[in-house]
Amino acid sequence: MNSMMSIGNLHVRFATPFGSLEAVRSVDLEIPAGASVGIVGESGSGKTVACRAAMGLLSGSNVQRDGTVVFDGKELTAMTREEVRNEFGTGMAMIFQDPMTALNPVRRIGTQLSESLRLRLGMDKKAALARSAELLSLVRIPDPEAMLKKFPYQLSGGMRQRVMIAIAISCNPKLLFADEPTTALDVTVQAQILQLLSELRRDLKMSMVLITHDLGVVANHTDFVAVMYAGEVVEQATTAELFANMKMPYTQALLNSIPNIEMKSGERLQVIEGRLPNPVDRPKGCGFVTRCSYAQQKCHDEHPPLLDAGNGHLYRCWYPLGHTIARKP
Amino acid sequence: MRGSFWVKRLAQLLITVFGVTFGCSLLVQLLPVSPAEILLPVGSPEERDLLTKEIGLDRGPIGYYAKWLGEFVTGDFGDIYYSGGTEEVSGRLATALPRSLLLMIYTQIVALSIAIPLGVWSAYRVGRRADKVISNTLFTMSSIPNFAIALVLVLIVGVRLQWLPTLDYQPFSAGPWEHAKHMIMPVLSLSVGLVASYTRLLRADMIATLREDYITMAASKGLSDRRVLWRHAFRPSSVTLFTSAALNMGGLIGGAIVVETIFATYGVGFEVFAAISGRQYIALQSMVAIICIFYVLFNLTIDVIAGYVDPRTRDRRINA
Amino acid sequence: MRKKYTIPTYFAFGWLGFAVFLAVFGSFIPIDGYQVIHGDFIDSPPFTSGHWFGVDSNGYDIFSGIINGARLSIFIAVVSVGLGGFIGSLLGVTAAYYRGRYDSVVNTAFNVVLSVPNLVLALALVAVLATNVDINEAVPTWRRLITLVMSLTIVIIPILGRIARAATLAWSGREFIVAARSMGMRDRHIISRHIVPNVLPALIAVGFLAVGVVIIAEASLSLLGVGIPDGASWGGMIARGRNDLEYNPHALYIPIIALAFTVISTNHVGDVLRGKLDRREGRL
Amino acid sequence: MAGSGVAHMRNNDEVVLEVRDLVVEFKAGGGRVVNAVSKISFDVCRGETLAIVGESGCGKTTLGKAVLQLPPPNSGDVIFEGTNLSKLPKEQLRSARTAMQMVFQDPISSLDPRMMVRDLIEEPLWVWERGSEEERAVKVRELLNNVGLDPELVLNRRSYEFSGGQCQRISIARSLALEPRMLICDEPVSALDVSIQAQILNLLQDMKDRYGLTMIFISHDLAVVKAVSNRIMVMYLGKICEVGSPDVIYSKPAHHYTSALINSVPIPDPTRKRTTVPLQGEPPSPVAPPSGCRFRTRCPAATEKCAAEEPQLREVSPGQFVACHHPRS
Repeated sequence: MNSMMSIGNLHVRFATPFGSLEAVRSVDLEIPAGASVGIVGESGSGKTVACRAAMGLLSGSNVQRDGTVVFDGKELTAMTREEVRNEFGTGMAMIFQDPMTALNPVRRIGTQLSESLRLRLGMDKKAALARSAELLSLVRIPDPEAMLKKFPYQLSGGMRQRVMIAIAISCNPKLLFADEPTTALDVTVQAQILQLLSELRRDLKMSMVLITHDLGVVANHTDFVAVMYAGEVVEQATTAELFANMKMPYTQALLNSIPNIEMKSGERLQVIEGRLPNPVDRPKGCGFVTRCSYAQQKCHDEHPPLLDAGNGHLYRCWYPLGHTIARKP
Repeated sequence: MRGSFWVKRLAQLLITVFGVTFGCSLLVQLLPVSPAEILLPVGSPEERDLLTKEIGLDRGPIGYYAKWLGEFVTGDFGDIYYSGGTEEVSGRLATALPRSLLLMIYTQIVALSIAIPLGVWSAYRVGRRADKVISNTLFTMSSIPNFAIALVLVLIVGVRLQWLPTLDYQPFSAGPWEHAKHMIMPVLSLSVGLVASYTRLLRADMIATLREDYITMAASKGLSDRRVLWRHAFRPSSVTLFTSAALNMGGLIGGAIVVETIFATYGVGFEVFAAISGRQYIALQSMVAIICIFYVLFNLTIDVIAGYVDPRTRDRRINA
Repeated sequence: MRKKYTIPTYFAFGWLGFAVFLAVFGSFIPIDGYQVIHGDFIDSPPFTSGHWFGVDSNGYDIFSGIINGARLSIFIAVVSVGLGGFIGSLLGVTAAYYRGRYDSVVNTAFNVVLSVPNLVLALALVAVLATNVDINEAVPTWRRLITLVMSLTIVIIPILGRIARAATLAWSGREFIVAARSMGMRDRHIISRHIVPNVLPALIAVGFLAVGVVIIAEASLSLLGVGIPDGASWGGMIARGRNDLEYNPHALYIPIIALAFTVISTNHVGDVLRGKLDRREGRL
Repeated sequence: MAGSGVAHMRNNDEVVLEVRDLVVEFKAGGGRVVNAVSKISFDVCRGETLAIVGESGCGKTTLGKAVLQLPPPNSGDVIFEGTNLSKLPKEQLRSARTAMQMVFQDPISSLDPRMMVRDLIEEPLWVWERGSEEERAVKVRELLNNVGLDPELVLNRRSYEFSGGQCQRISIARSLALEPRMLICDEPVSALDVSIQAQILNLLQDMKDRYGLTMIFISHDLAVVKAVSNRIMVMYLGKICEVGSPDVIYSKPAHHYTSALINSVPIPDPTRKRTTVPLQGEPPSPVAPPSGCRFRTRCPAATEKCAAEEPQLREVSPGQFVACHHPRS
């Protein structure tokens, strides 16, 4: 399989008044061409920062990025800002969690949508607007001509998310980052948007990175999954393999703690006690050690490396599930 | 539905004008002595009675106000009384108002054309040395009262260097350079503080806007920084700036009293001051009414501008 | 974790502390009164021995003038901001909490007063309030002082009142207010326990800015000749220094510097407080 | 659906809360009215947990607050333990409210940031002058222990020093201080991280058992609701769609909207892909709701009758009530 993007040993540090905060540490990720890769994690796990850093969208004097990112055969980390910018839109595109804040409130939908067509693809105004209307119907917006003249605040959440998708795919990107694209939406609308994304990906032959906290979304819409915890990838496999053969206690705890529509009513939920470790002052061993019910002394003392369970299933645990070890009482 | 907003807004503003002028007329009533006595300190009791009737002071607070209002709306702004005779307020305003308007317009143009690029740029470079230098300098400038700048300018540019005249006003018809020579120092004195406060407002709003997702979205479309700043970030950040600029216009028309006095520009502010110190309360009432009407007009302009700059406010109006 | 103050902040606090010290204890400093005429030293430049800041063309010592001016300027500013802030926030907080007709009346009143430029309002109020029954008799100094403070208080009321109203509107939308209501708390307790403590920091920050506004307004009034009689405040000194620009510029710029330092310091302190507040609220 | 009707009312001795024909409307400017809650009736029995489920904008939060008279509804009766709250004078309402308390969605906004935890929890006791100062201090410690927080560590800290989950625990402790008989939980976990949600849900269950509470649980998340409730009421655009026990509702939903909601929830199992087509469109505006059944514009089974006539709630199987002209069989 061709690689669309390959992220190697990515670190992101933020300088804060409280010290250096390492939001992403040593992330390696392969995004095969045409595939859909899910990145799962709680808030603060570094999933969004990792993706924005990979794209080169993090700027500011307090951000430090290390590692290599190769996109479509070009090494982004060795390019100037200007060169990276030329990859945006036509190469990489992004959609955001909250469609309320990700569309410019003071500009018409038509202007926002045709802007990149004109600037990136060199279309004239008329052609760009015509193409914009086509894009809007591609994302199933009824009456696209009227939509072009509207402002974002006049649309419902689902419609805004569709507009944002239309903007993201307007220059035929090869890789789409979708950062929690449905979290702000109602369940029935969420299902529509996820289905739309899957269809667009198939029709336009895009690769996609789907960032989410919802294992349910990942299960149905991705080919590969990477689970992130405290800035690290802790488990990574094909979606089928991951759900069939979980290695990482965290992944399983996450799965079990989510209320499931198929559980019996009144059934008690399994709980992950505690919280994410303080990102400024991380424990020296495994990041999950204080919350893990299988934790041993070794987990406190030594940071586990990424291990391979075969067929590309990677995990970061000294005592993976299936390993015979007494569960802590 | 939009119509109903404007009707409501207009009513609000009319209430403001009414409140200000009625408050003014109440102040006249509150004086421990009759204004007639103040205006004609050497007149006979008969002359004073006549004046009391002429002004309408014998009609009680409401009657007096009604009479004043009736005359005001027909363009009769009352008279200024001297020991030797009277002068129409409208005549004085006819000379003073254009001066004040020009002073205000020049000041705003100077202040905004410096503040906008400065604010955008320092927000873009937020936290870096250039931003810190700009912010600190402006902060200091914003704290220095305009009369202090005016006096220092007079001292250095006018008295020591003798580059510019320190007094008087020349209309544009006397030649552009003559006009400009008399305007430069008053405009500078007034605009220094405004540059500082406008830049700070714009910088703060720009910094907030630059953190928004839609700016990252614009950047992820592959647009240049310049385009992102000016096309995407500036407009949504500028509502507070323009609102504040419009609100300042009223203040600049009547409130530049000290600067107008120092440079003998004799605009509306000076006339107001002259009316107060000469105890011309009736003239004062009309002048304050004029200032207030300008304030109200600028307020309406803000609404129009805000609706253009940020379309969301139009919708809020419908739901107001 | 607390961010340390920067040098300008220490300077601002230092200057304000010094000015307040002068205002309170100035009369105990063993130097001549500000109205003593030093005939031999007329127009002496700064750093003349015995007259650090020089002497103006009337023979008044500028240093003792500055000390006396500090007392007047700071007294006027603190009293009118305190009083105006109290009345304004009382109106603003209750209006925003109870809403309805009362709120629209208060808000309209604020708008009416704000639509008149500050200085025009203060001038007009001073002129009317300081008029005597016998117009030829001079108004006593104490009455002019009270008049001045009252006028500036009225100028401050809507400025701080509006801030209090806006802050209250924002806080009363929070769910802890609904929670307090649902536990059966009385309105006056909700205001005193939940609204006021949250609104107060913002008001104090803006209050510092208002002190600057009042000091400048008082100086402007003095420049126009309607401030404290005898030109005893900083504004009065500036007004007197203006008459003799050419030969005695220090009589003008020394009081200007004192005034500017004070205003910069109050603005800076207000700004620092607001910044701290924003950071704290940013965490919420 | 969206129908009215009272067929589901139980009228037995166990009913603690009875709500009849409740209407809440807001002015929207221009003389328009938002129909947030339109003639809703329901009852809650002692010890029961009633879940109110619906998408954003369906009026569920407004309904919850209207029960507490915050603000009072435009019309309709709220009868709690035999007292009609809507008709009580202000002072009596103030004391009647203490028997019902509320837990809010945003745990941070629901705690005053200036107050220490000690004062936050003591406040309701202070308002009603319950006990001496020492007794109150003891009670505060007991409440904190009960919600799983260590009093020594939290008493003298303020809300912004805590995470969302901890704030929600504090908020729950405060709502229990007056020993209410009913707890209204408005989306208590939707602002929390996935791994924390389960902790809070379990805590609420524990508190319910310990204090013998009757609960109204408002949520948009069907999976969450299933775990905690005895009875479910599905709302759409200010009206009731369906009422019944969780097992019945999830296994054979009679209303088309309920069924669409259930089918929209992603299942975390890649081997079982959803086959059903997601519901089309988004809810119409509550300013101008559709005539007849309010769901008809998105309903796959809508007929002319649905536009003409508003369906009434009727029993389709024992204990399952639905407001639909053409229920699923």
